[in-house]
Amino acid sequence: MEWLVKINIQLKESILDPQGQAVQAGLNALGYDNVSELNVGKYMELKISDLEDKEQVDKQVDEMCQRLLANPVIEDYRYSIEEMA
Amino acid sequence: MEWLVKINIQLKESILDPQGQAVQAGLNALGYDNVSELNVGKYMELKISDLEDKEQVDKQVDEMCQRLLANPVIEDYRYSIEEMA
Amino acid sequence: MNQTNKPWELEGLTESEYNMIVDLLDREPNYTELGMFGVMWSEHCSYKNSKAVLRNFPTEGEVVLQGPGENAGIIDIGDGQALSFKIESHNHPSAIEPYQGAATGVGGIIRDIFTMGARPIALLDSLRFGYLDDEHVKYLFEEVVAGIAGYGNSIGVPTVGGETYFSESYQGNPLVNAMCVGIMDHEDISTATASGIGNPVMVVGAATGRDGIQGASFASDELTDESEEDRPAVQVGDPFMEKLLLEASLELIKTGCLVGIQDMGAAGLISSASEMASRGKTGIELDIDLVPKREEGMTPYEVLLSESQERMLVIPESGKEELVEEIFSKWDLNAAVIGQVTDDGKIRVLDKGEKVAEVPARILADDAPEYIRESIEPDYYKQLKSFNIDSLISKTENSSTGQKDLDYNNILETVITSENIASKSYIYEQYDHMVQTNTVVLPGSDAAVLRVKDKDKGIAITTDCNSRYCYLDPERGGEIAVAEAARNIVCSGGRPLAITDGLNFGNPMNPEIFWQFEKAIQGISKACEFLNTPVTGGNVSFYNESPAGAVYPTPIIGMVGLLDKIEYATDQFFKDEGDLILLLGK
Amino acid sequence: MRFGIVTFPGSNCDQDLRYVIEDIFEIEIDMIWHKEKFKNNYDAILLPGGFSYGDYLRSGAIARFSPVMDSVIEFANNGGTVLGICNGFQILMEAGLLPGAMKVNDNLKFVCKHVKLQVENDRTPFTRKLEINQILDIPVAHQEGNFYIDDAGLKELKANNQIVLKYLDDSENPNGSIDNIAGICNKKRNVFGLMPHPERASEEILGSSDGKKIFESLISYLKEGVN
Ligand SMILES: Nc1ncnc2c1ncn2[C@@H]1O[C@H](COP(=O)(O)OP(=O)(O)O)[C@@H](O)[C@H]1O
Repeated sequence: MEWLVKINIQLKESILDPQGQAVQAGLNALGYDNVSELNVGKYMELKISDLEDKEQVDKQVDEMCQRLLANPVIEDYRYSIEEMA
Repeated sequence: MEWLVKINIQLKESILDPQGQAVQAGLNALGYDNVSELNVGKYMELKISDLEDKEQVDKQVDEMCQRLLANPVIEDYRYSIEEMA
Repeated sequence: MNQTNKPWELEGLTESEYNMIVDLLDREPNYTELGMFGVMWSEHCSYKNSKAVLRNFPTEGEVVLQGPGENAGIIDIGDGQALSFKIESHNHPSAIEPYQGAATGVGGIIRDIFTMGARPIALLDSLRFGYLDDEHVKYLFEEVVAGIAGYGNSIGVPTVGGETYFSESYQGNPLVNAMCVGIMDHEDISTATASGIGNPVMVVGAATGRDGIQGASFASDELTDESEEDRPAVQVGDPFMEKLLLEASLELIKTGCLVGIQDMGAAGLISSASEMASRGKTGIELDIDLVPKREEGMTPYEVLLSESQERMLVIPESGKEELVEEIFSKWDLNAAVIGQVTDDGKIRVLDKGEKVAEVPARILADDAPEYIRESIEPDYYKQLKSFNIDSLISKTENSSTGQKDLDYNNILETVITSENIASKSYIYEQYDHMVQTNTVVLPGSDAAVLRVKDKDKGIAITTDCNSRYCYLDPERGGEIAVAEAARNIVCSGGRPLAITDGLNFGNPMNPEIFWQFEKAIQGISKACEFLNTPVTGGNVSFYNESPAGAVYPTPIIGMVGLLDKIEYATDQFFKDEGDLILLLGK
Repeated sequence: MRFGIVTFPGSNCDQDLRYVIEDIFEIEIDMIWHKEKFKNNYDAILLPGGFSYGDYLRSGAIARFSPVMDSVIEFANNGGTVLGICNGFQILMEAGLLPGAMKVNDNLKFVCKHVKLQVENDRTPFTRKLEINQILDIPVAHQEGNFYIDDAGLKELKANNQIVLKYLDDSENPNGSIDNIAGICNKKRNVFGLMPHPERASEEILGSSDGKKIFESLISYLKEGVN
């Protein structure tokens, strides 16, 4: 079976996000001053094949995030898994 | 009313994604060789205030993406809007 | 595919050029072949509008080991060492997607250097923009600088100098020119020639996608508001891939097993193959099915014209294919045999063994028509010639305010904070200008100076062009550009040796623009002969026009000089209180 | 004496580092390719600066899994001296040999310039020839050099005297690093990482030779075997 995985990686809540601040300032400067609490993170899409069980996929994705895709010292991650056609 | 907006920005289909290639190779090297079609994009979360109508928010978010948040020459974007408590 | 009874127009060719092709082939070209001609006979690849005039350049000299004609020029610098250097523009892509346009411009010029067998040791960027109070110009400026930084820093070649100039003339059409200098021992000098019948032809580096198809003919067109939809898939640079490619290529060149090597830049595979074959007076047969691809269902047209970055065409001696594969696999890079050198002078393209195109290499690479465009002295120039500067002086003498009322402190501040005079540290602090630990005079001075490790000598490099002068008087402006470069080299302790030229002009079909082009080249040639700094190679970028008009004629001079002893390196800064200040000349 | 310089695909400053160690200090070097594990008894292992794997995903994130890192980690755990410069420092953090993590510079841009550093700890193998509060002129060149560690981590660093070099003050801090931290060591002091490039400041002709003192400290430590 094939699975479509979508992962969001963000800096942890308490950590100052220089990119988020810069983008928000940019939007404010363009006149959008009702924008706040903006943060910028990474978005990844990938395909996982050859696994039958959604739980197995979950386990693998979690591992991949822990080991490589996110830096647990400063980042949090969330993901979703969908069966592909 | 306050709205939570989540935006995913990705490189357009036919455009080279060197980062995606490198990350996928990295995962493959770690033993996850059932991973393919990996691409890396941006994820943004932000809050919009002082608008009552979801349609107004949608219009503003689309404008912000077009003007600043995404580079329409090489990027596509998708977003979701939720009412906040 | 668009239906039309003028298929040549889609490939950027005129009807008369199409008829020339039919004549030369003795038949009509098919779709793929027409596409091959479209890019090979574009101005960008064939220099059809400029070749005749460029012949006026002085290209010979004691130090010249390789003049114009190869991927980059080479000069001797003693101790059995040589420098390879060249400047190139990437203007149109930078106007559309400034980060990637600038980045791939840097990538392209670096490849031109290491394909000659030289290790790149320095980059310089020469930039022109409109005024920064325009939001869009500001965006272009920030992204171009970020793109040059992103690529150059990652690949580890220091960007040690350059120029940045702001003028309304560039409002709709920024200029991004990148110069690269590399060093090698004489025995490592490579050529881009296909020779040795039966020798394998290999593609190495990145996989081929649909990037930038028809980018070469795109560059040969003016920018209009429609350009955004017209544009081909934007090329994205991968400096990491290029770093691997650089190391693998230099390693391969050192083994001596290569007969020829050429990077794939504008017009990609078809350009490299036909140029290498034409130089070797041989042919190349290749099968596009064997080219490593990253997209599915690519047509022969797409594979031949793709401008996917970070790829080289490599021709090893027969039997050395495995050596190539070994070296490239160490660096985790593709290396695939796609064909072989033949003796029939033709570029023969197969798709899974079936012939899909066949054109003599010479016709593609050398037989594009040469045009000498009409040239007319512009009215503005005639008017300027009749201008009397004394009329200005009498004005100020008669003015009621008089000179004693002027606030010189204020004037000074206005001058030194104006963008063309102000410090450019905002730019060059984004560039790693120290990597390779050779930079002895850092950006900010008249020229960059690099040491040569384990030798006494040093190298000075600069790019210069005052385009306003070139507009006011193209011949004089061309002379001054060379003279300014020479002064910058000399003030840094070096002796000027040779130049590369990046010529940026408007539409050559406009006789007044072509007049500017001719005059500028006359001026540059005159100065180069006088100063004994031959032209070893360069680049022409035409069609730098927007709906607002053409840019100032901008012939950028990239000059290289030699310091006999690195101790002679001199920067421009005042040092200690009490030091004397001398003014030389009137 | 023999040092190993580990090179990854994309490392840029390996030859610069080799030039200083081999040509200036006349110490033998092995260039260790990232795919090899090493057994030889090196006196020190050095991780140079550059853009391993193009800095894709995060600086050092992919390099940290190269086969050679198993050997580096073992070497460090056995007390061997390890020096990580810039990208090397980032790799050591990703590998868990040093605490903390790097964010993008506050100004979001790459910064290349000379900065002034202050010595905070002169009792490490890498700073033993220096003095507390001594000021060093050493250049930086990075885009992700904004050092971050949480409050608890910062307390620990201070308590254990692991902060080795700081940017002299806020105005010399080129990237926004917490507490102006430029270089730290592990608790045992055998692993040291710094963002500035001492190999770019080891010859007067390049503008400063303050960086040389860091190498001199390391070499004297290895020769004498004393902290
Ligand atoms: N785009 C750039 N990249 C690198 N260095 C630059 C750039 N623009 C300017 N510089 C450096 O800044 C200094 C001043 O530049 P500029 O004022 O444009 O030239 P000049 O002083 O020759 O008229 C020079 O040392 C030059 O090398």
